[in-house]
Order: sequence, then C-alpha cells, then structure tokens
Amino acid sequence: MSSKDPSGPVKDSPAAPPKPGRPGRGGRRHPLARFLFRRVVTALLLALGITLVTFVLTNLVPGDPVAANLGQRALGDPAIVAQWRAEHGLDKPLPQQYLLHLQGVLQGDFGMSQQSHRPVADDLAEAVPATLELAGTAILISVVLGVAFGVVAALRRDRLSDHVLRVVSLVGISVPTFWLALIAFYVFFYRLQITPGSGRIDPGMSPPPTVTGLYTVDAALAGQWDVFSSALGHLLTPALVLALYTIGLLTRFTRSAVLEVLGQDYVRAARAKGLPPRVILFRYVLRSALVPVITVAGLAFGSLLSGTVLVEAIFAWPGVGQYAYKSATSLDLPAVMGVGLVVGCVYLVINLIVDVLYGIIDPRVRMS
Amino acid sequence: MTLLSVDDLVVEHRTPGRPLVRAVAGASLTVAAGEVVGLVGESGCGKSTLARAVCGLNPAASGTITFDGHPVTPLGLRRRNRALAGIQMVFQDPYASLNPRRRVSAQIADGLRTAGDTTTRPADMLERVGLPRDFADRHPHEFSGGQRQRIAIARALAARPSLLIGDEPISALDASAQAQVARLMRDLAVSSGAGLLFISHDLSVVRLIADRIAVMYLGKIVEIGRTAEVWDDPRHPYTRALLGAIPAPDGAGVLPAELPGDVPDPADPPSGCRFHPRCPLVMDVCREREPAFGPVACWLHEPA
Amino acid sequence: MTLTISALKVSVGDKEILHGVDLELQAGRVHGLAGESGSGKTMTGLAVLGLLPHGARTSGRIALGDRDLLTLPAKELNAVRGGEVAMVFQDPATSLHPMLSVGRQLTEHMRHHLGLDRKQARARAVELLGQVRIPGPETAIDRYPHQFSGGMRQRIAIAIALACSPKVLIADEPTTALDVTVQAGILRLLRGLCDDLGLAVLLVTHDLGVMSAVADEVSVMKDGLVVETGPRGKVLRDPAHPYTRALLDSLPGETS
Amino acid sequence: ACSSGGSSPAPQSGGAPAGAKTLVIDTSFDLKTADPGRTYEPTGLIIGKATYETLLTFEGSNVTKPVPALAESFELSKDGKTLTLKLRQGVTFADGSPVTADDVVFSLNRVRDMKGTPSFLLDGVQVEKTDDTTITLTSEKANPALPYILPNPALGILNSKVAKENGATADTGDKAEQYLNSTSAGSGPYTIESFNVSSQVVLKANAKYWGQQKPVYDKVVIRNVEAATQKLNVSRGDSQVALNLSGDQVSGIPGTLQVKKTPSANVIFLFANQDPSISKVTSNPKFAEAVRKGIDYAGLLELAGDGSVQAPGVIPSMLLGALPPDSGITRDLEGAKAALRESGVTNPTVKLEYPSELTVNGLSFQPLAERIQANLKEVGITVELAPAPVATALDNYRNGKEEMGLWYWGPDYPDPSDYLAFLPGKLVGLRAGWKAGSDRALEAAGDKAALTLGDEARRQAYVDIQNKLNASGPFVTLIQPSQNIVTAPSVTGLEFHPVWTVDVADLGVK
Amino acid sequence: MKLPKAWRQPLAIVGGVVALAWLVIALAAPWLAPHDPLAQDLPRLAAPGPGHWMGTDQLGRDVLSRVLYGARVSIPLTLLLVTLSVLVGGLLGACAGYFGKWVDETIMRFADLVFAFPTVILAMVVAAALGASLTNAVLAVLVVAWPAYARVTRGLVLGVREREFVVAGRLLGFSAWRSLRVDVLPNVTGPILVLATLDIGTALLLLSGLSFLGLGAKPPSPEWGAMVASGVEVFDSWWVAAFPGLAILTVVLAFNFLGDTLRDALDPRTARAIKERAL
Ligand SMILES: Nc1ncnc2c1ncn2[C@@H]1O[C@H](COP(=O)(O)OP(=O)(O)OP(=O)(O)O)[C@@H](O)[C@H]1O
Ligand SMILES: Nc1ncnc2c1ncn2[C@@H]1O[C@H](COP(=O)(O)OP(=O)(O)OP(=O)(O)O)[C@@H](O)[C@H]1O
Ligand SMILES: [Mg+2]
Ligand SMILES: [Mg+2]
Ligand code: NI
Repeated sequence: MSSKDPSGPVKDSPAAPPKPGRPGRGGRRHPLARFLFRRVVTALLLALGITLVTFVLTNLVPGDPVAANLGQRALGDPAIVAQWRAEHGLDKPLPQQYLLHLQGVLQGDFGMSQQSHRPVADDLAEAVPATLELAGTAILISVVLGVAFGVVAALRRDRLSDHVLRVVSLVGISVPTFWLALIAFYVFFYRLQITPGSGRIDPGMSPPPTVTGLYTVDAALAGQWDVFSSALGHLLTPALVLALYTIGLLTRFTRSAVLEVLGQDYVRAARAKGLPPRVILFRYVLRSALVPVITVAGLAFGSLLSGTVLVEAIFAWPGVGQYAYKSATSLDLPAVMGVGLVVGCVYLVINLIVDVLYGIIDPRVRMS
Repeated sequence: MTLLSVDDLVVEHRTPGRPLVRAVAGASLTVAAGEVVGLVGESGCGKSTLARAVCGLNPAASGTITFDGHPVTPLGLRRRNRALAGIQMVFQDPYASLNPRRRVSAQIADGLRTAGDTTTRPADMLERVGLPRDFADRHPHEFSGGQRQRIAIARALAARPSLLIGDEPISALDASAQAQVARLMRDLAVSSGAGLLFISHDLSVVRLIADRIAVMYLGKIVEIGRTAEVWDDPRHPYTRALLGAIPAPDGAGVLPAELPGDVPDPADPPSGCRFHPRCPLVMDVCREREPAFGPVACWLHEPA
Repeated sequence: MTLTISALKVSVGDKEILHGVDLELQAGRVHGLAGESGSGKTMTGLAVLGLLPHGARTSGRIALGDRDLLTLPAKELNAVRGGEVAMVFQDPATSLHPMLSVGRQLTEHMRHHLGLDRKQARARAVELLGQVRIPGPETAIDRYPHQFSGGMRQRIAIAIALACSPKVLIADEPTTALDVTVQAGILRLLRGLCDDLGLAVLLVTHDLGVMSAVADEVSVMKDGLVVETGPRGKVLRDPAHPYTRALLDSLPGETS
Repeated sequence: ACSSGGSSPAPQSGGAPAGAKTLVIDTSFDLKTADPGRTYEPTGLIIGKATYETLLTFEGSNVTKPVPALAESFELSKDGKTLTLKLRQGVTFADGSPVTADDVVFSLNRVRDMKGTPSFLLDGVQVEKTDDTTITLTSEKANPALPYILPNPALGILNSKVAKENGATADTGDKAEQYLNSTSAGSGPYTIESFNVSSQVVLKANAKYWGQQKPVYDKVVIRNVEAATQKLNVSRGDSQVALNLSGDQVSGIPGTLQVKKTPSANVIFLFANQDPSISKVTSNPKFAEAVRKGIDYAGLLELAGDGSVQAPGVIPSMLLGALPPDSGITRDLEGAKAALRESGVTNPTVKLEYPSELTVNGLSFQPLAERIQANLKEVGITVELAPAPVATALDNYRNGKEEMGLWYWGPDYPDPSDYLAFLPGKLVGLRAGWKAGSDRALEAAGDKAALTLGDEARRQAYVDIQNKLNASGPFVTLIQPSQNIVTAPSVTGLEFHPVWTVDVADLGVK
Repeated sequence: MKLPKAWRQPLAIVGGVVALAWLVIALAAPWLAPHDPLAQDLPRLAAPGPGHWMGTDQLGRDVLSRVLYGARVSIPLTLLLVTLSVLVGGLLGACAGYFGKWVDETIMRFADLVFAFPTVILAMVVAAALGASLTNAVLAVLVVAWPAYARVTRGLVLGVREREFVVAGRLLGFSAWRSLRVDVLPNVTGPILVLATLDIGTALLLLSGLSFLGLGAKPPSPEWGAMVASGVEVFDSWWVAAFPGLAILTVVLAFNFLGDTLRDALDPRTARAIKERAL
C-alpha cells in the first residue's frame, strides 16, 4: 500500500495514517507556536488577497456607487456628486483608494459605509453576530442530527432505516435553499401559524443588552427569558432551513466515515477483545470517524455562510448575507471589503477550531 | 567492467514540519555488467531510496552516481537523458506497476520504443517472460500478481537495459511465485548481459540469485561481498544477526536468534557506528567513531 | 482438548469459503496453520471469535470446553472474546487504535471482563507490558501506538490479547509485517508464553520457516479445506499431501 | 439594533411594559440616514416626518395647499421671490428647549450648504431671521414652489445647539450625521430609540411633545421586510401596517384588514433615447410614437392592480397641472404599426434597461418590462430586456446611455415645477438623450411656466407642456401604481401622503 | 470500477430515469408544452386546473409550459458549467499536482483564495461585475467552482503520480507531458467524472440561486430560479414558486441519486478523495 495521502491538503483520515515514525521522539521545538505563526501569516496573506480581489471586482462593476446612493435629483447636481465622492474618497486614484483602505484596516478602521452612513465596523458588529447566531445554530443542529443519522445509517447498513436516511439526506442536499426557506415560511408561519415571523425577535421587544451580539445568549445572560424564548423561536426555522443541506451532507459523510472505520482492523481487534458494542461505537468508531466529519463540518460552515445570503432575505434576518448582497449591488466598496475581510477571518477561525479539534481527538496531530 | 558505481551517496528527504531524514547516508556500491548484486536490509534502512536515486528519481545531496560513464542526473520535467535509459526498474507492488487503463501490449511497446526496437513485438517479450502471446491484448486487471510482475519485467527488458533494478519485486507475491520470478529476473538480465541490482529483505531469495550481497543498515552499506562468503562467513555483527534470524523450514523447531531493538530513526541516527546500540559485540570505539570503510564497516574488521 | 473445530463451513453471500474445516488446539501447544493466500486461514480464525464479515453464515461446531461458540448467545460470546479466546492480528500498524493510549487499550477489556478498578487494571497493564518486554512499561503505558515501532506494537497487541488470561490465542500472521530480526523476537515471545502460561495457540502463517520454528502441530489448508495435519517434523519433512510438497518445493532451498 | 446609545437604562426585561402600545410597520427599506439634512429616501422621510417638524406642512393627503406647522403663517410676495414666515411660539424640542428662529436658520442653511442629497430643495434660497419670530426666505428667481417645498421632512428643524455639540457645522464638513442617526434632535411627536438602516428603526413617543395631538403609541417599530413577507406578517397580526404591497398581494388579503389603495405620486415611464449616437432607432421621432401607441395601458394597469391609474402625463394626478385622468391614450396597435412604418425602420431591435430589483409601491419593474416587451413585439419591435442592479442601471441612465429605459419619477415636492426636469436639456431630458435646443418651443414654455404665478395660470402652463411632451417627447408615461397600505383593524387615521407616505403621528388605535 | 452493479441500485435507477426524463423534456419541450412559455394570454394568477395544470403566473403565462421550457435553459447550461469547471479546474489541478513546486503553490494558493469566500457572495460580486445574464452567471459560478476540481484533481494526481507505473513510464523516457497525458490523467478521470455528476446538482443550485437573486437569467426566459423569485412576490399564488422549485429539486435529486451510487461503486481511496468535496 502506498501511504501517500491522495488528497493533498485534506487532513489525514484514519484509514491512511501518516507513515508512522519510528520509536517515539518528543517535540524538540515548540510545534504549536510555529504552527500558529504559519497559520496567522497565511491568513494575513489570504485576507490581503481577499481585500484586493474584492476591490478589483467591485471596481470592475460597470456601475457608479454615486448612482446607488444619491436621489433622483441629486444625481444630476455635479456639486452634490463631487461632494459625495470627496466624502467617500472616491476622487482619488484607484491604487491610492486601495492603500488608504488598507491603512484604515490596519488601524481597525474599515471605513464608512456608503449606504448606511455608518462605520462599516459598526455595521458588521451588528450583522456578524446575527449571522453567526444563525449559522452557528444551524451547524450545531446539523452536526448533532447529521452525525446521529449517519451513525444510525451506518450501523443499520442496507436495512430500511439506512435506505430511508439515505433518501432523506440526498433530498436534504438537493433542495434549493431559497425555495425551502420560502415554503417553510409560507407553511409554518402563514398557513399553520406555528412559528414566529421574520426578524430576530418579536417586534416591539427590545434586544437584550449586547454582550456577545447573539440574542439568545445575551438574553440568557441578562436573565430576560421572554426575550430568550422569542429569540430562540425566531432562530429555529431559518436555522433548520439552513441546516437541512448540511444535515444531509453530514449524514452521508458520517455514514461512510463510520463504515470505513467499522472495517478497520482496530475495530475488529476491539471486538475481539469482547468489548460491549456501545463502548466500541463511542470510543473506537466515533473517535476516528469524527476526524473527517470535523473537516466536512468546517467546510460546511463555509457553505452555510453562503446559504445565509438566500435565507436571510426571506426571513428578514439582519445578517452579513443581506448586508453583503446590499453592499455588492449598491457598490458600497468599504462595506464589501469589510465583509470580505470578516468572512475570511471567520473561515480562518473555523479552520483553527477544526485544527484544534483534530489535536484534541488525534494524538498523532497533537504530538507531531 | 563497472556498469554502475555509487560513491559515498547521500540522499535526504525533506518533509515540511518534520526533521530532515537522511535516508541514504554515505553509501558506496558498484554493479558490473552481467553481475547480480543483492541489496538487503531491514525496512526503512534506505534501500528504495538508494534505488530511486540510481534511477535519478531522487536527487543526491552529495556523492556521485555514475552509470556507464555518465553521471546520473535527477529526472526533471523533460524526457530522461537517453544515456540513462539503460537503467530500468521493476517495482514492488504488482498492482501499481502497470497502468490499469492501457493494454499490456501498449505498455510493453513503450519499452521497445525506448530501445528503438522496431522488429520485436510486445508478444515476443511476453513469451520471453514465460507468458502466452495472447496476453498482449488484455488489460492488467485480468492478471494475477505474479503475472503482472512478469509483464512489468517484460516492459523493463523491452527497453534493453544494461542495468536492471528490482526494488523488492517479489515481496508482494505468493510464496510459490517468489522464487520463480526472482530466478526469471536473474536469468533474463544475465543472459542479456545486463547488471541486476536486486533489493529484498528476504535473504534466502537473494542468496539464490545474487553474485554479491550488500547489506544495508540505516543508510549505510555495512558489508558487501560474494554471496557464498557472506552467507557462510558473515563478518559484520549485523549481517550475522540478520542471517541468524531466518527460520529454516526444516521442521527442526529451532527458534531463530533474536536481535534486540529496532532500526533507529534515520532522522536521528546514533553517534559512532550506527549499529552500536544493538550490537552484541559493541566496543568503546564503536560509540565514538563511525567505521567509514569497507567492505565490512565494523571496527572489528578494520582494514589494516 | 481446549478448542475443537469440526466440520466448520462458512459462506458469505452465495460463496462457500470454508468447506468443512477440522482443527484441534491443545493447551501449551502451538498449532500452525499454513496455506496459500485466500485459502481461508483468516476466516477460520475469525469464525472462532464470531467476527466473520457482515452476512456470513456458518455451520459445524467450534467447541470451547462444552460450549459451541457458533451458537453461543451474543452476550456470552462477548465474554468469551478477549476473556477466554484472544486474537492477535497481522498488521500491528492497523490493529491498534491510533487515537487511544496504550494503557487505555490495555485496560478497557480487563475492567470489563475481570471487573478490575482503574488502579488494579493499570497495575496489571504495566506488568503485562513488562511481560512482553516493552522497555519502561510505566511510561510506555501512557504513550500512543504511533510512538512505538512495529515490533513493539505487535508486543503490545500480544499484551492486550493476554490481558484477561485467555486459554486460547489465535495469532493471524503476527510477524508477516515485521522484519526478520524483529520477527525472531516475537516468535520467541509467543513460544515462551505458550509454554509458561499453558496457552493453546493457533498460529496462522504462510511462512513455513516460521511454522517450522515454533509450531508443534501443523495443518495445511487449501481452498477452504484442511488437506494435511500432523506433527511439525512429519509435515515439513515428509509431507503426505502433494499440495504441501509443492509448497515446500517452491521455497528457495539449497537443493536448487 | 444594539446601538441604542445608552439612552435608556437597560430595562429589567426586553419586553414592552404591560399596557404599552406598540405599532409595527413593515416596509421595504429605502433608507440611508435619519439626519434630516441628508434624508431623501421614502423610509427616511417617514422617520423624518415623525421625529422632526417643518415650517409648513400639508393637511392630510391634500398636497395642493401648504398649511402652517412650526410657522404660524406664511406669505409669498407678489413677485414670488420672498417668502415670509411667522414662527409659532411655545414649541419645544424633545429635550424641552424652545424652537427658535436661530434653529430654523441653522437647519435650513445646513441642508443647503452641506450639499447632501436634498440640498437642491433650497438651491438659490437665502434664509434670514428678521426677528425672533420671523424668517424670510429669498430666492433669486420667482419661486412659487417654495411653500410646497418647505413641508419636505428633509427641511425639518433640528435643535441647533444639540446638533452643533455633536459635530454639525452646516457646511460640507458637517459631522452630525452619526449622532443624528442614533438620537433625533427634533420637535416631532416621536423620537428615535434605535436606528439601523438595514433591519429596523424603533421610535418612541416624545413625552414632552408640545402639540395638541399627543403621540398615541409608546413605541413604533418600522421593520425592513420584503413586500411578500409584509403581507404574511400583517395577515398574521405580526405587524399592524404594511406599506408596500403590490396589487396582486393586496388582492388576497383577509377581509378583516383595512386596505387603502391610493394612486401614488410615482409615475412610471418609458423613454426612447433621442441621441442618435446612442441609437438610430429610438432617436427616430416616429419611434416614440409607435411605442406610445403600442403599449397596452389597460394590461399594465391590470398588472399593477386596483388603485393604480394610468398616467396621462408626467405630472401625477394629485398635483396641480396634472392632465385629466380620462385623457390618457389607449392602445392603438394599427397606429403603432403605422408609426413604425413611417419611421422607416424595419424590425427594430432595441435594448430596454431597467433596475431589476427595484419595486415602486410594491410593484416590481420585472413583470412590467416583460409585458412591455410582449406588447411591443406585437407592434414589430423586438425588445431585449437588460435588467441590472440599481447601481449599475442608474449609472447608465444618469449618463444618458440607455437606448430605452424604464424608470419612475416621484415628486421631490408636490409642485409641478419639479417636472420641468423632463424638458430637453434638463435633468431627465438629458437622461433620455434629449439635449437642450431639441425643442425650442417646449423649452421656452418650460422657462415661462417656472416663473408663472397664480394657480390657474400655472395649471394651464403645465397642461400645455405635458401635451407637447406627449406629442413629440421621448417619454411614454405609463402608470401611477397604487400605494396599497394594509392596516390591522385596530389602526385608525391612516392617510397616504405622496411626500412622506404616512405620518406616523396620524395613526391612532381603536 | 464495476458500474453495471451500481446501476442496478434502485436509487440509481430512479435517478437515472428522472434525469433522463428531464433530458427528454429539454429536447422535446416544444412538443410537450401545452402553451407558448412566453405568451401572456391566459388569465393572470389562475390556480392550477384544467388547461393549465400548474396554474399561470403574474403575466398570464402557463407555469407548466414555462417549467418544461425551463429544462432547456437550466440543464444545458448546468452541463456546460460542469464541463467547463472540470476542464479548467481539472487542468489546473493536474498541473499543480504533477509539476508541484511553484506551479502547485501558485495554483493552490489561488484556489484557497477563492475558497475563502462564501461561494454565493463571490459569484454574486462576479455576476454583478459582469452584468446580469445567464452566461455571465455561468462564468461567475465557474470562478467559484473550478478550485474544487483543482483540489480533487491535484489530490488524485498526487496519488497517481507516485504510482509505480507512472515512474516506470518516466524511466522509459516519457516527457512530463506525455506521462501526464498517458499515465496520469486517464487514471483520474473516473473519479472526477463521478464528482462531476455529483456536482451537477450543486451547480444547478448555485446557478438558480444566482438567478433567484436576479443575477442570472434574463427575463422573460423561463429559468427556474428566476421563476421562483417572481413567485416570491405572490406568495398566495403558491404555484408560481412551488413548481419551478420542485423542478430544480427533482433534477438535482436525480443527479445526486446517480452520483451517490456511482461514488459508492468507486474504490474507497478515490471515493475518499472526492468525498471531501461534496460541498
Ligand atoms: N518521500 C519520502 N519523504 C520522507 N521520508 C521518506 C520518503 N521516502 C522514504 N522516507 C524515509 O526514508 C527512510 C528510508 O526509506 P526507504 O523507503 O528508502 O527504505 P526501504 O529500505 O526501502 O524500506 P522498506 O523495506 O520498508 O521498503 C525511511 O525512514 C523513510 O521513512
Ligand atoms: N469480507 C469478505 N467477504 C467475502 N469474502 C471474503 C471476505 N474476506 C475474505 N473473503 C474470501 O474468503 C476467502 C478466504 O479468505 P482468507 O482471508 O481467510 O484467506 P487467508 O488464507 O487468510 O489468505 P491470506 O494469506 O491472504 O491472508 C478468500 O477467497 C476471500 O476472497
Ligand atoms: Mg522499499
Ligand atoms: Mg489472512
Ligand atoms: Ni500501495
């Protein structure tokens, strides 16, 4: 067996352990520091790339932000237009605009949004937690359900429940999110009247005092249980809609990961030891199977962020997705760049979390 | 006449985030035309790395490899230097050594093309390795491991190599096929006047076909000599241990001798003689100085 | 008679893999099982522990004392596994869980089968590691498989198998993945354990040299059937079955 | 909505106190700021109207007669150049301080000099304080529209002291916007509790409101909700007011809800670019005629739903000078074909650009464009649809680059002079490639109308201009979509207003 | 790879039949559709009933006919998109994997960059930049889709590159290009084609998502995503949005059924390599 991992950047899966080293030798350098350093440097380069790409792209758009931001009259008044351009630094040559923006970012200033007339940082401070709350809940739901379904499907392989779960999960990854959101909203909110309406909490309710920006958490922290239940109620439907795809994905994934692990020698060896099935499943099988599942869950979080663009619009969820869509279509450059940066950072953090989880699960990663 | 000479070769593997592995750490070896040299050693001692370096697949960090008067240069994006086409290799895994998407004949024809041979047919080559001619039209998945390995040998021989390298070509085969394939390789190589560098960890097979045996330990050749001499009178303690560990299928119930310890990590080799931590005859000098001489790299056998 | 396999048939799907295997294992003896690849050696071993692949059907009898392992209820079979019959697999690189510490893998089934507490189990684990000659057992117990060499891992696997003092040990090609110098150590260990603990060992191997070195009895399998059984010296020196003879002849020997 | 600015101590619970009345208004946000000096967008005007007060205002939905508000009375001089206003006394801002003449001067000058979006409203107008209770506004030319301009919420009066403390300088360097986005500094019946341009704005009652009619609701939540969702919300009682329902959406509304359908002041129009360098086809004088005759107006009205009316001219029905409702043209397919034949172009293909995601009063441009495409197909004109996001489409429109465009114009102030922009060489005219000098008679009529005083004379002048426009201009006016407002049964007092849509202060509870 | 067995799976059969049915519909739409998909001559927003089984939309067009004709818009474009992604991504990935070093670094860092964006947002910006049209939407999705193929191809090529037969070819004097063409690429196409099948669904979802946002199909073309978007405005007339959405669902589901079965039929190693990218 050639032990080359065929999938490049993809993390080792349990079936293809890295060619194990010869007898133990501990760490001579501090690998964690090096690892973190490399990560951060790559991330910074990536973020730089992201801002550049966003900048170039947004400038390629044949529109003019002035048009999107001034009224029908003001558009025709050169003085107003010039004033507006100067105010937003659009009178400077492009490279300079970019550098100025970068300079700002380094000082923690993302610039002023052209459409909201507020610092982009402030906008993001509201939009990002909203999306994180939504996407985070969705990923939580997906991981719990997806892994559970996947394990059940694998253990009951080729039986009815497996087939049913297979069809269900494939349907999950096949439903157009925007359509599902629509249907869910129409059916549950309008027809059946069992879910609360759009937005993050009931209208008229004040949001809880900001600590994390996640309404459910903040409300719980402040002990405002009516706000909490309202926030949770509003969160659930969009999160489920968003999660369906990932649930399907993770179910399929967990199933094949578990099956793969079930075929491993060490599982057979564990069975030969006479351990009860429950112990084998939780301690031997899931532990290894979770490694690829974590990778996928990390990637899935990315696709969830994509999904939010479509779902947020329908549930009137004031998150990054809507903000990005609005900024992109109104050519609000600072806002788009801000979104790009923040989303890049979110990816980075997700990656870090995934890596840390690897380390927790897999001693080979921890010790290499 | 020396066909291949490897002189004080060092080959290193770099993997990001891991210490540098000096897989071949100053090995010297020669193969003459028509001669069969067996290279034996434990897993991970650097046999494959050495073989790959000879083919130009791994660059040498220092030392030289000369083939037929030409220095062996690492293989880049361009075609291989024609002068080096005389080195061909047969690999360990019979299931990976043939392209599953191409007919056997096409793959053998590649070899013939390399030799500029327009008269021989692929089927002729199959015949030479003892396979029916009509196998030529088939795809590799229709064959057993032993048959595939024969086809791989046919492909290599089609290029009319003057040096054939076998990197454990038999270790993945059934016991019954091992000796046959090994003998076949020897016969075909010798009859065409080519040299054969035969790598194996199965000493009994090497003994069967090799004229000379080179014993490798942790990136170094520790003993080299005529097969019979080495077999009957192994001088390096490692060679001795290696031979002693082979159980004979004689039904006598003799437990083989045990060599304590494992091959150390090539990234962090012991000081002095590389074998000293496992050596039953270790002396003070072994711990301090490396015996950098041959044919037996051991302070007990220091040439006068 | 510690373990008797009689007329064991195994089929997977429509294919019958074992066509009636008979084997007898005795305490304190190593029974070698040889045969070419695919002849059903591993299947025989797995059948004893009820670890046959998904969807396999069996008939015949595997008697451990007066119990038939083939018909034992799942719970009791689980108690037999690891408790009375233990198994060592071919590749030590894959038969240990890469993410669990050696100690964990050593003690888990002890606590389950023998009802030991954490401390007792650990003490026994250290003792076992010493018994299979792992250097520094106290520290080794907290390390992970990837920190050991192949030979060491196989010793650990043997320690795991021995943990609950089984009566029968099935070793499926325990040295095939190892170097000869390392193999010698493992063979000596196996032989020693068999003699000292009075284990009945089924040693599956295709290496007749290995067979010759440690086995007391030798059986040769071909296509799901045992074609020859007898004492080591007899089978290896004077084989009765032509297949055994062919096996011996194909070896690179002095004669050729 | 986390930036409530620490204006109120965190309540024990986020829920509204028992008995408190909350009104939830759903609308599709078109909102950029709550700073009146920069406000121009419909949602901003709703908020501006609720939180600030202007010198003059309109009574109910009648926009033909400005009435006093912060000003007690006003008088326009005979030459139409000077407007004198007397300030009402005893008016206070939400913080209790009195509204003074200085506040007025500062606020109006600020709008003009800050060069924000609404600054054109006061172009060329000098603001002076004659004494503590009198303000005079002087224009360079006769400006009969000024009383109609002053009610615009953009000209709301703000507390100059507070504003200055927070960065207001009343020139282009003015920095008060951020402050004004979190806290209102006006005298209106409501104040801003929280403000987010993309999700929701929360207003709370101004406890110290000086006027007779005190705010009814303790809290007014204005949420950004897509039209379709607005309908669901209001049907389910999740909100009390839905502002942007299209005709189709209104038609299925449960009978328990109140529906108010009023023609909006937005006029949707098509134009054919007159610049031959942009298009040889559309600049052909007969082409616009073919289009005008080829459109099925009744069909468009059906799409727009009940309450929509055909727009006979550029000036919407509720304004002075609007063409009579029955004077609209009906489809004349044969005439259209004939016009096309006369134009000499055969089988023309033209590109129709329009903002794809824009909706006017809940009516999307998308089906309109598709219907127009189908209509003109019958005439023999192939229309290629080129939808684009507003930013992109507007850019082409503004630069006069669109071959054909589908746009709308809402009154900046309810006065016909706002529509002179459609004349050659003027703002909208230029966007249709209609350069100055293209139609001298019409241009002269426009210049004259601008200076004409007296309602009847003005009406006549504008009717005349529109008839000329319809005869030979590049514009094809289509419809005024209905502004459909759906309210819960409990909500009273709702009036649609062409300038600020709804005055939150009007709304009461049953 | 034993396909025949895989094809006998019920899911594969269902998927195959449905996919085939849609292909037939795409080809035969003019004969199948009861109405002209563009004709605005039916009553507006009529509920499903005889004469118009899926009802009519805001403009009085027959939804059924539009859904049928939609297959002609979406399916060919999706196939084109996937083909392009496979070609572009596959080629770049193959080069990265085979040549390694700076080629690898450059290509893969670029791919990482694209990966760091949420796909829809990036596609949105690209589509906005290029102007709304279906071909531009295809280009936009291509921009976000190729890195996935590049990664998988690279991984597969890395795996194959070290295989002995590739090395043997090089030793026989193959140039790198010939080796890539003869030995490497044919051995990675199988899994990549399976991935492509799996990806048809995803691509269609992305493409219709863009159209839903108004950045794809130009009206009055009966594109499904755009039809759903127009249905959003008339919630009560549920049929306007429901049926095009169902059409998307069935097509995507069919290809996912197929792809999923095919993937199961692959050997585990390649399956693992492509699994990582089922996103
Ligand atoms: N591509 C590589 N990258 C990093 N290290 C390598 C690589 N190939 C081999 N090594 C290391 O180099 C050393 C020698 O390996 P090599 O494959 O040459 O040994 P070998 O004698 O052929 O062993 P075996 O008998 O197992 O084939 C080993 O420690 C191995 O881990
Ligand atoms: N999971 C399985 N399902 C079906 N058939 C199997 C399975 N595993 C093995 N077989 C078949 O069972 C037969 C016996 O296999 P087994 O592994 O017992 O052979 P073996 O003698 O152990 O060979 P080796 O020396 O290669 O280990 C073979 O023909 C094999 O193809
Ligand atoms: Mg090797
Ligand atoms: Mg076996
Ligand atoms: Ni391999």
